[in-house]
Formats: sequence, C-alpha cells, structure tokens
Amino acid sequence: MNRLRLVLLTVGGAGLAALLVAACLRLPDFGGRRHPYGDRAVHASLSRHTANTIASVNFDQRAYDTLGEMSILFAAVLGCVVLLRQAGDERRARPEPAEVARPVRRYALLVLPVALLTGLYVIAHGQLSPGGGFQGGVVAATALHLLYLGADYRALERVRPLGVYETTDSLAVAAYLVLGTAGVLAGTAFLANTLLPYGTFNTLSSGGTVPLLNAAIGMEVASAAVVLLAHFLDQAVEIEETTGERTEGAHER
Amino acid sequence: MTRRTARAALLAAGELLAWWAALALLWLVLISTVDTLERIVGASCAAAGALLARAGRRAVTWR
Amino acid sequence: MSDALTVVVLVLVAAAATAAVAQRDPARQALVLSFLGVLLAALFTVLQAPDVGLSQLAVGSALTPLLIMLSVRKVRRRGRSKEGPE
Amino acid sequence: MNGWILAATVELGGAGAAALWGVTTGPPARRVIAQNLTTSAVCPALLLLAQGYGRPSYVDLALLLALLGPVGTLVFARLLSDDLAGDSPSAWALTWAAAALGAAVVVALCVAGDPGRATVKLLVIGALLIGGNLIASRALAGGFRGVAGG
Repeated sequence: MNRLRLVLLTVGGAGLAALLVAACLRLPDFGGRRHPYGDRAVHASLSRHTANTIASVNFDQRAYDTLGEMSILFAAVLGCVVLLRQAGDERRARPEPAEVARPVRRYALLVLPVALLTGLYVIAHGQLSPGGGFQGGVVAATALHLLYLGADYRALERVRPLGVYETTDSLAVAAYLVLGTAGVLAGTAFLANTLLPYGTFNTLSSGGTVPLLNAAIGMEVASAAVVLLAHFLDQAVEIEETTGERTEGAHER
Repeated sequence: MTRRTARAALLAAGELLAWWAALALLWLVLISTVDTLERIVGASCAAAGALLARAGRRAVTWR
Repeated sequence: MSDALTVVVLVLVAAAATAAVAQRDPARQALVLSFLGVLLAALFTVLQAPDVGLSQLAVGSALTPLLIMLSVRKVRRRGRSKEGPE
Repeated sequence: MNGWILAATVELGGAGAAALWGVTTGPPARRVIAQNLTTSAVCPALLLLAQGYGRPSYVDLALLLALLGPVGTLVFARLLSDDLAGDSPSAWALTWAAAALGAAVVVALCVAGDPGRATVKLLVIGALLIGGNLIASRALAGGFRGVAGG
C-alpha cells in the first residue's frame, strides 16, 4: 500500500514536472518590456476610468471569474459549517472566562475599531489603490476576533450574532448576481460594466459598477470569514465529546 | 432613576461621539484626495467603527 | 542592480518554504508559515503586485495561523480526553 | 535602484535571515519571539520600498502589516500559552531594538517627504507598529497566564 502510494506520487510528480518545464520554456523572459495582455488591460481600465487596473480586471473585464471564486469561497464555508456542526455525541460547554493582562486587553479594544475602519477603507478604495473586497473583508473579519484574543470567547459571542453574518453572506452573493443580471436587463451582457456612468478618474465614484461589486465581495468575504472562524472556535473552545465527559469535565475545571 | 438613565445616555453618546470623531479623522488621514462622497463614506464607516468600539468595550467589561 | 532585492527576497522565501515543510510539529509549522506569509507579501511587492501582496498579508498574517492553531488545540484536547484524567 | 531600495534590501536581507533562523530552530519560546520580530523586520522594509518605488499607495501594505502582524503574534501567544508557560519568553533588548528600527525608518521617511496628511499616515503606521510590537512582546512574556480553557 505504501509502495503503491509512492509509485503514484512519483508518476504524478514526474508528469507535473514535465508539464511545468515545458510551460517554462515557452514563457516570455523575466522582466521583459513587451506585455501584450498588460497593455490591453491597462487601456481597457483607463477607458473606464478605473485607476487600479487589477480591480478593473477582477470586477470588470473578468468579473465572471470573480463570480466563480466567490462561489468557491461560499461553497467551502458551507462545507465547513456542515462538517463542523455539533454532532449527536458532542455537548457544548460554556467557555471559561479568561484573565488577559490589562495592556493586551486595552490594545485589543483600541485596535478593534481601527482595524475595522482600515478594512472598510481597503474595500472602498479597491478601484483606486491596491486592495479590494477580498483583502478588506478579511481585515474586517480579523478585527472582530481581537475580542477573542484580547478577552475571551464569550465577549466575542456577544458582539457576533452568527445568524446575521450567515444572512449577510448569502445576501452579498445575491447582490453580486443581481448586479450581473441588471446588466442583462439593461440590454447588454451579464456583469457588463455599462450600467452606471464611469465618473471622474481617481475618485471614489469612478469605475461604474466596480465599486459596487467590490462592496458585495467585501461583505461576502467578511461574513464568510466570520462564520468559518465561528465554527472553528466552537469546535476548539466549546464543543466536547460526551464520552468520558464527567472525568474530562472535572479535569478541565 | 430618570436622572441616572439620562446620565448613562449622555455618557454613551459621548463615548460614541469621541470614537466617531477619532475614526473620521483617521479616515481623512488614510485617503489621498478629499471630496464630498469621500467624506460621506468616511463618516458612515467611522460610525460603524464607533458602534463596534462601544459594543466591544461593553462585551469585555460587562460580566 | 535592483535584481539584488528580488534575489534576496526569493532566496529567503525559498528557505522559509523549505523550512516550513521540514518541520514536524504542526504548531511550529504554523509559526514558520506565518513568517513565510509575510515574506511572500514582501516578494509580491518587490515584483510590483501589491494587490496580491495585500491578499497574502491579510490572509497569512493572522487568519491562517488562527485557523491552524484552533485545529491544533482541538486535536490536543481530544487526545487528552481519550487518555482520561492525568 | 536608489538609496531607499538599497536600504530595504539590506534591512530585509539581514533581519529576514535572522528571523528565519530564529523561527526554525530552538525551543518554542525563541520561535514565537522571532515570529513577533518578523513584523518589525518586514514593515519598515515595505515602507522603504513604497518610498523607493515612488508609489504612495504601497504604504497600505505596511499599514495592514502593522495592524495584523501583532494580531498574529497574539494568536500564538494565546493558543500556545501552555507550551510557553515553562520559560516565559521575553527578549526586551531585541524588542526595543526592533522598535528603534521602526521609529528610525518612519522618521527618515517623514523628513524626506513633504509635510501633509501622508506624514500623519506614516506616523500612525509607526505608532501602530511600535505599539503592537511592544504589546505582542508583553503578551508573550506571560500576558495570557490567566487563560486556561478558552
């Protein structure tokens, strides 16, 4: 069995290595001057008044790819929620209050809103400067978990009604789809950036639908990360197996 | 009784307002060009941050 | 000349990635992984891809370590409850 | 290549190699200290790179690292607190040296640039970086002693 696995790994690895080498031989040189795709992408992005070309590629020229990525994240989080649910032979123990050193707790309470504001800034300015919905959403979700790190899990649970985040996650996915369908209804194509005026270059309202799609992705990623971490935290902190419950309970106290 | 609730409401409003002002200032520092829409978005994001700051503070000390 | 920076960061990333694979204990792997994440963000910046760098920074600096360490804690707790009280 | 990028190369190479060595060898206490110092090593380099490339928007990367790097260290300090209970890891000389490095880079960049909102942004990043570094060191040196099950 072990040998079979090794053979399988060798064959697969050799095949992958051969393909990678073959691909590498045809690549353009590192740091070259000619970028046929890059030039076209920059031109398209500038013609739609989007300062950050990457945002234009992600949410305008290839918005359909982003829809796929968003569905992957949604499905992955859904799978984790199903896998990490509380099973029949498990019980929920109240998380113990923790005494964290005072400077650490104060730091957590101070940085919490600052990190949230930074996350929102990164989402809102996705079409202007590096960043966007994904990055900002992850930062905003991480900000919330400072409450667990700086205090205890009960404090986090108090400001995190999980149902709201699950609903927001689904609503954000729906919002992305609705924005895409609006393009069809307006007579062009799915997710085509023709709905809104392109606005003044390098301002918050520039780029047509790019900022709106960015906001939808930001909401989706932030709530997906919160829901995902909530189930990991439940498993790590609260949920216990009931086998050997009494002895374990006595040991934990 | 009413006096105490009024006092509590005043304190809560003060806390929220202080956080809102600090976060709105921070937003103005982060952005590059200032215009009306930028101010509106910044004010609402700072309001969300202020609400979370107060909720987090209460969640930690309320025991 | 500015290739020197690229080479330095690439070598560091390669060394850190190898070290992350070579660790046996998941908790120590998570430590090396978070270091690798920050280095990768620097590499993406050097290669003029700040958007990718920001993604890497957001995910790799706090979220991934938290997920890994929570899983490690769960596995350890389960191992202790199987053994019974010490 | 200008002086800023050269400084970033030297800083990233030296501090990065030291942090890599620290994070891969030795007892857990040393590894978490090295992990904490990663933030203080890479964040100034990112600031220097933003200045060297002449791209103010790259400063956002340093801002995010200064915010989230200490959070990552808090994760390890909290969830590894059982492993770290034996020898509480503290390296205050290194911590203050890293803080001084961050402060020096921020001051140099503030002096080089025109005064304005960008200067304030740099100062905010510097404050977050140094404050986060000190708090993370404090957390490693027994900040989570009272944390048992949660």
